[in-house]
Amino acid sequence: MFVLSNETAWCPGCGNFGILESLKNALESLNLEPHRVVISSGIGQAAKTPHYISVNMFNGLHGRSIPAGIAIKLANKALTVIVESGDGCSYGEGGNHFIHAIRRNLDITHIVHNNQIYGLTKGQASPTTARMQKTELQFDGVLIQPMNPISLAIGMGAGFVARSFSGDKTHLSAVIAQAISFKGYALVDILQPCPSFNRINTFKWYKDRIYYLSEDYDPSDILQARAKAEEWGERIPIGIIYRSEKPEYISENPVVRDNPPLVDLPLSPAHAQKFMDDFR
Amino acid sequence: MFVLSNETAWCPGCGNFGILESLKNALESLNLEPHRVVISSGIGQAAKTPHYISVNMFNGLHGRSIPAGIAIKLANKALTVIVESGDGCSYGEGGNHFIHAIRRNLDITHIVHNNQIYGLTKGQASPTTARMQKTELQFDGVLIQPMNPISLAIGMGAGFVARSFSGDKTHLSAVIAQAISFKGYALVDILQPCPSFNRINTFKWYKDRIYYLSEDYDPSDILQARAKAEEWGERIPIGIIYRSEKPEYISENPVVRDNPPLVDLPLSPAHAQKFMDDFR
Amino acid sequence: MDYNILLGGAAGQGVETMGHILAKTLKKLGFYVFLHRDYMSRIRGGHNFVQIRFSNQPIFAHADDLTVIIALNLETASLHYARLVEQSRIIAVEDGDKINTGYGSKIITLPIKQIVQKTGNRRVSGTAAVACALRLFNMPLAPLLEQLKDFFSEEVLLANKTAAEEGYTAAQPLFASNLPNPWENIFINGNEAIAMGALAAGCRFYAGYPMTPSTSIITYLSKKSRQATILVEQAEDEIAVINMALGASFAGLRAMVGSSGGGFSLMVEGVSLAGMTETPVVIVVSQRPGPATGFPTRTEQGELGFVIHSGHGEFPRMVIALRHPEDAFCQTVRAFNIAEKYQVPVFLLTDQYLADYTMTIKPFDFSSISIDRHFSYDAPIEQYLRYKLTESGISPRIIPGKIPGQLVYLDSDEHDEAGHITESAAVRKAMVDKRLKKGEALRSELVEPEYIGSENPEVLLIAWGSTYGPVKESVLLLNARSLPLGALIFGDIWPLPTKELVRLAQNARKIVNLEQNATGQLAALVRQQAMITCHHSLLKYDGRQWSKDEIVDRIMKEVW
Amino acid sequence: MDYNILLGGAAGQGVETMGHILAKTLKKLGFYVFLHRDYMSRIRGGHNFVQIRFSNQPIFAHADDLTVIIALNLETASLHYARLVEQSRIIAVEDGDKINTGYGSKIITLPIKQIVQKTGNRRVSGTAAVACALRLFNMPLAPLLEQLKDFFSEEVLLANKTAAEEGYTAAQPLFASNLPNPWENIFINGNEAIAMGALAAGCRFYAGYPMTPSTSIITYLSKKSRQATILVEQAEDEIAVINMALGASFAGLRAMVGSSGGGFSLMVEGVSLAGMTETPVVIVVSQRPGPATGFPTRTEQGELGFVIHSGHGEFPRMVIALRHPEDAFCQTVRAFNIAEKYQVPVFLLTDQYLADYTMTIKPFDFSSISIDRHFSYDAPIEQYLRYKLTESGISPRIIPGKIPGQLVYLDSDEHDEAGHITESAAVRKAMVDKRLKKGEALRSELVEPEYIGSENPEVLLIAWGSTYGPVKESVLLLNARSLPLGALIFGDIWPLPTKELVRLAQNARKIVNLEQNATGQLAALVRQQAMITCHHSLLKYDGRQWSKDEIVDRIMKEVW
Ligand SMILES: Cc1ncc(C[n+]2csc(CCOP(=O)(O)OP(=O)(O)O)c2C)c(N)n1
Ligand SMILES: Cc1ncc(C[n+]2csc(CCOP(=O)(O)OP(=O)(O)O)c2C)c(N)n1
Ligand code: SF4
Ligand code: SF4
Ligand SMILES: [Mg+2]
Ligand SMILES: [Mg+2]
Repeated sequence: MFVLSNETAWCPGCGNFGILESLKNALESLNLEPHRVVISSGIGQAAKTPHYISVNMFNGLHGRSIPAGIAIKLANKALTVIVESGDGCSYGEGGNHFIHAIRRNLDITHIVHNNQIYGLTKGQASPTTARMQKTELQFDGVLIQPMNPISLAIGMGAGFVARSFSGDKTHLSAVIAQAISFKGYALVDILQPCPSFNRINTFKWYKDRIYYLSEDYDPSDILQARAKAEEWGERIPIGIIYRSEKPEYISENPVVRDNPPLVDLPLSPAHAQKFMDDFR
Repeated sequence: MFVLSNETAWCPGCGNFGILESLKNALESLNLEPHRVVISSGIGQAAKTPHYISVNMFNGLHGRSIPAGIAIKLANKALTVIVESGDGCSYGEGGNHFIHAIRRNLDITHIVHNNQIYGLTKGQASPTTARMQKTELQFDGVLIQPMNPISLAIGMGAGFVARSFSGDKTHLSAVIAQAISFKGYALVDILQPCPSFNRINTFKWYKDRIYYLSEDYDPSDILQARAKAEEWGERIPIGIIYRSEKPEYISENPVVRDNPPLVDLPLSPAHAQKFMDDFR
Repeated sequence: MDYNILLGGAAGQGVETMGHILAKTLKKLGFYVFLHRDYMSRIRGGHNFVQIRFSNQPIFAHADDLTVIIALNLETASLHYARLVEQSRIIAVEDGDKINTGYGSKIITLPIKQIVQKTGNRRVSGTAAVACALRLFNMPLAPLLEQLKDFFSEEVLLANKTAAEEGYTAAQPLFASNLPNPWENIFINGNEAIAMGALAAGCRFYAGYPMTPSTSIITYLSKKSRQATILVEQAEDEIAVINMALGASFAGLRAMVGSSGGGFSLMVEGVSLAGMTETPVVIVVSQRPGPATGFPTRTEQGELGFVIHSGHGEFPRMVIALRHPEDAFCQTVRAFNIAEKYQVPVFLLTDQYLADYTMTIKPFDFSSISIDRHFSYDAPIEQYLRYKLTESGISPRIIPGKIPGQLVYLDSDEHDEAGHITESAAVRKAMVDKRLKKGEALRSELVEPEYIGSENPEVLLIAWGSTYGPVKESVLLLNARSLPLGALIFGDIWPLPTKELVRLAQNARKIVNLEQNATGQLAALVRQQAMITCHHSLLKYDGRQWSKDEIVDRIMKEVW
Repeated sequence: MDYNILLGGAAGQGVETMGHILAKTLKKLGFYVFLHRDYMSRIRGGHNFVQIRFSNQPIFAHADDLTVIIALNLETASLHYARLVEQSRIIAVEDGDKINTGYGSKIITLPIKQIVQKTGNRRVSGTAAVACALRLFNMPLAPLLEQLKDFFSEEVLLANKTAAEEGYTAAQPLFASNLPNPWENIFINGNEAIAMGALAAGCRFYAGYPMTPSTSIITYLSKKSRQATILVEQAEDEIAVINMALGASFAGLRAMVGSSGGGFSLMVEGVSLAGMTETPVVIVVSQRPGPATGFPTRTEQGELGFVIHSGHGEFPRMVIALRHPEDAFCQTVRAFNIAEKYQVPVFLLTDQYLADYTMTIKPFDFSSISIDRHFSYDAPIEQYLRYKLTESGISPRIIPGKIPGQLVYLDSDEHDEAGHITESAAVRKAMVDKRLKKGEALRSELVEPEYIGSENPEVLLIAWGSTYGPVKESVLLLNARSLPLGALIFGDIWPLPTKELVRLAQNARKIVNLEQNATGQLAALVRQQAMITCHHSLLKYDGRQWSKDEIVDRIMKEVW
């Protein structure tokens, strides 16, 4: 169903390949139709993803994948909308949209290829680059603390917060599928090696540290989730860290809720004529 | 020392008056000199504050008080820099600067007049307006969840996170003074009635709900702090909710750390001549 | 007859409300009414006022000369006293003792203490004053009492009615008023007219972030959102606003945004995105004096050059300057049709004056409106190419999600016909040519500026947008004095239609640009696009709108 | 002699490194060297190349004709084969079998298998090829071996040296090269020159957010930040970038920012803030083809109109188009002085071509630089007024925190002399006049465009910025053919200096604008500011820089 392109602009060994394939698996496992799926992406290496898979694409501006994605979903609630971009795009330039998208809790899936670096612009620190890591711009190392998107999302009240790893396609496919199925804003932060520019957080670095949340981990337990969210360093949990149903935006907004998809409504100037009475 | 203006553009009964006075008290209690204090503010009713007190002022753009404030401090570390603005300015338009300022942990004090509404533009929802509250724009009530700036700040790793109330000047003055004394980014979120546009969160509404953190509350206990941060509704804790020393930016950045205030350095073109060797 | 009442006081004293009550009363009586707002950027205190001009003949702008001042505080009287005409009155609601004796017999002091005592309400003085004004013009009280019902809740209605009756008896008729012939009209301001235009055009998505003087557009639309099925979103910032609109438009909705200069500044990267991705969008830029925060509640035409050049890179766009409320309605509808036909951003330039003045006009004509969406999903599609190269430069547009097997790829990078990133020099060139071709085609839509004045003007004024009303009236006044003058007032302004301009310029002795800014942006545009240099500039940039009187004055002094 | 070597391959194959090694080797030999980059927006794969032109006479641009192609992959040879001149060679590092036999005797296939075997390193083929090229030009190997030390770590140095020796023996001298007279020079690109200018001018604060082609400025400055005591901040977004710079400037530092069109779009509200608050700042706009993301790694002059009009409201600014690396250095220093003298934003317009090409030039002259900060804290101050109305429009500026009792109030609202919010029409007018007066005064700083060519040109080319090199060379070429032509190349471009233009235009038969964009933005500006219409436009907008050969060609075809 979902066809992948043979040609990408990615480097050999890049984690993006695993994410692309897992996305395809997830979409297929959910039996979605390509023309009813839209990916809104920004600019960066991660943001090129929708070019390589057969779904609709809004490949907009760096940092702005979220607002476009939100509006696409609002305009046509029959579509499955995925917002997909890099850590720089999602948490740096797009940080304000990120936090406010969580508040809105619209039914979109936010996939972040978190390689802890700016890939496309050749290796500057991203908001998730580790303290003191040297980069192509921070020659003496990064001086500010990295953002923990998992705790931020949980702190802001997100209903679905997951972390996965590009190196485990089975896990990642399943997490993405669940995120898409979740009714509300769902964050999937994906550990993704960038062999070209991040020589610290390599495949092996991640592989050595990740562990899977146990079967009996209860993602609806907020206290446990907060504690898990803080785990980073020697051991990094992957899986659905927090999950709870919250009022989803479409089910709250009468204009979208009580109508067919807005794109399906016919337009007629005469409909507006009645409002003229306001000015008489 | 710090002179207040007799004339303001605020409404009678506004919480801003209490904040202005408390700020003055705090500055005086710290024995600061007016010309060595700078307030960077945005646009809004809160953001007019520095016009009414005798300190240096950078009254910039809506939402942008933080980056200007950061740079002022970096340029002249001898100054006391306060960033002061409204909830809309700080958490809405300026949301991205807010989260990244926390990461940076520069020694500035961020005072937010949180009236849970956009005052100057006449009563639209701010990021902290309650769910289902009706406003001058959200006629059917606000549909998205309010932001909890306290949990967000703690989740992002802020070192000093406090809440106070414009109606208790003693408490507020003390909190502001402590925030200014704190070495690092310090957030003071102030509950502030806006009698003109927020008819829900009135003086009485706040007064009825606030309670003071007890003497034995340990603000360095992150777990407790996270729990306190979530308290909102019937009972609202005020005081220093979280406090812990983290590496402050200036002490990490050799350019600022190892030099006198940068404004004090003499300039000479000849200093740069040595870099010509890079191109030979 | 042509009268002008100023009603002023501090913010929070009910200037707005009382002004609208008075204006609506006059409207109901059948007058042509023009209400102009002057307010400060604060919620309480300061000095705000409205001016209500009315006549039994059509009027198009506010005026400077005052017939009556309704002074809700003393400051109002002293600030505006100088503008009173010979036969005129000040209606004051403060204690008589405090009032400047210099006003002499012009002053009417209402017995406010008694009225407050009688009504038990301290906030009714404005109502009493308005009623008093009606009496001065020898008009009936009943229509006012009727209006009060629309504005006041049950609780305070009676008190206001009583106050009106008291105020009405506090003066004697002084000015002659012939009641006009009844005509069907609406009383609407520029922002409401834009909002109505959007609803008529089938706009289903409006995103905004509050910013004076654009806010009342989103406010009105939000009020109607359920009834009109239009999604109205207040976003976290203006960057989200424009990117949301583009997302909605991509998905198939007619989408619109609005802000003023500062908020629009944050949108210009999105404007460029609209240009590159060929996504239709209508953008209202409601001007106020800049730079930066500037004069939030005042007026200026400072963004013409900025809007025409906004956004990085080169791409076609259309800019329409709105001239009056009826124009605002029609052009808004047209903007949506043009945006979708050419798949370009279309700008509506308005300003605080037009946003906020309210006037009586004929109800809008809905029967003549057509909605042309220019979707091509009826045509059989082989492989859909979002950016297919065509003769006209316009590629077929489909709604994503509607046709199994067909995908829409929208791309902000330079792209090939399918919408995929390219590095090819040839493809780049083809795509630039394609986009610019649309700009050429768009010229066929241009409407020439409206001309008002003598057939062979010796002096040709050129103006644009909201100065329409004052300029029109001043031209009529000067023509009445037999001065051979005319004014071309631009609505469509980018691309600039130049035919009429070139024709009239040929025989004009003097060409004068009249603008509400300090640098003469229209004059610069006309130099650039028509190679015509204005001989004189009339510029005003103190945040207060040109009035007809000021225009006449300065033309007589500087031009003639 | 004037030779041109192209070295190409996929991203990640070391095209950049090998290109620089070769260029630096030639530089050390005393040649005039010009290295031009052409690369894709990707990290691995695709096709990237550099062209290294060298001569024993001064050169100012890249060229199209190729003497040698060094093909790190097969694609390189096939893509550029057509541009080879008659006597020329392709140095290929792939297996001989796979190579197009059509290349005939032009091909030199290096024995890469053996070299790899011998060195035990698979990545040395580029070094072998470069050495082979040197041999073709009959140059010594030693300077290359010297260069290798600067670029390779100990571990791989030996392997590369061995490879160089092997490559050197793989060919015989073919082209005549006269070693030039030694001259003192530096090898620097436009962005490095800007960075050096900033350091020389005493810039102490640079904020940025990575964006091609501006990134190398922040990268260089960051490398030097400790040594030069300049604070270099990567911010969360471009909005923070500009607001940080203004904060730093307010506090008393010289501050600079840089981005390309998209990132700059996000700064324009801040530009307006600089205008209103009269805060000096230097803004580098490094152009790339737009709109939106466009062509990230390619070149265009698309932002002239945008930058001139960027930001809402009206305020003075200066825009300088950089023409070549030496100009970049000098103008950057000048920009800081002018920004502080007039308290305005000053823009430096550059583009990917100039940002990325590296050429040999004389070392910068530091002795002639002066830093003029125009602070007035020496003067006795009664009550400090940040926006004091003065004859020139320029108010005294002090550093906050330095003078007890004196406070600095900076305000983005319209303000009075002290910096407090005003609602007054009169104050507004005075403040607008004050700001615009500075714009008038600034005109005295203008430098006329550089003129190159015949004394009485029949054809007058006008151009701006980075086309300087190609235009200069093409004019010299055409003049050598006795064609009476000249080119006026603008550096200062807003306000536009028009004296020379008007003078030369008078007698020119044809005026032709030559630009790296699709709409002719300079031509539009010249129409507007000098009332001069160009007769013909030479426009290029495929993302690749005009070359001298292309210019000559199109002038002969279209203009003559
Ligand atoms: C407004 C703007 N600023 C900067 C850029 C340049 N830019 C493109 S991609 C990128 C960083 C990408 O990093 P990330 O989002 O982490 O993606 P990655 O390449 O690592 O997958 C930047 C800064 C841009 N395109 N637009
Ligand atoms: C870029 C921009 N967008 C919008 C505005 C309009 N605006 C001014 S103040 C304000 C909201 C103020 O709310 P808040 O920050 O909560 O301050 P308050 O007035 O409530 O104290 C807005 C939206 C602006 N000045 N600039
Ligand atoms: S630069 Fe990094 S993220 Fe980008 S494709 Fe290469 S390895 Fe992947
Ligand atoms: S509008 Fe609200 S916040 Fe602003 S001054 Fe009035 S009461 Fe205070
Ligand atoms: Mg990344
Ligand atoms: Mg507020």
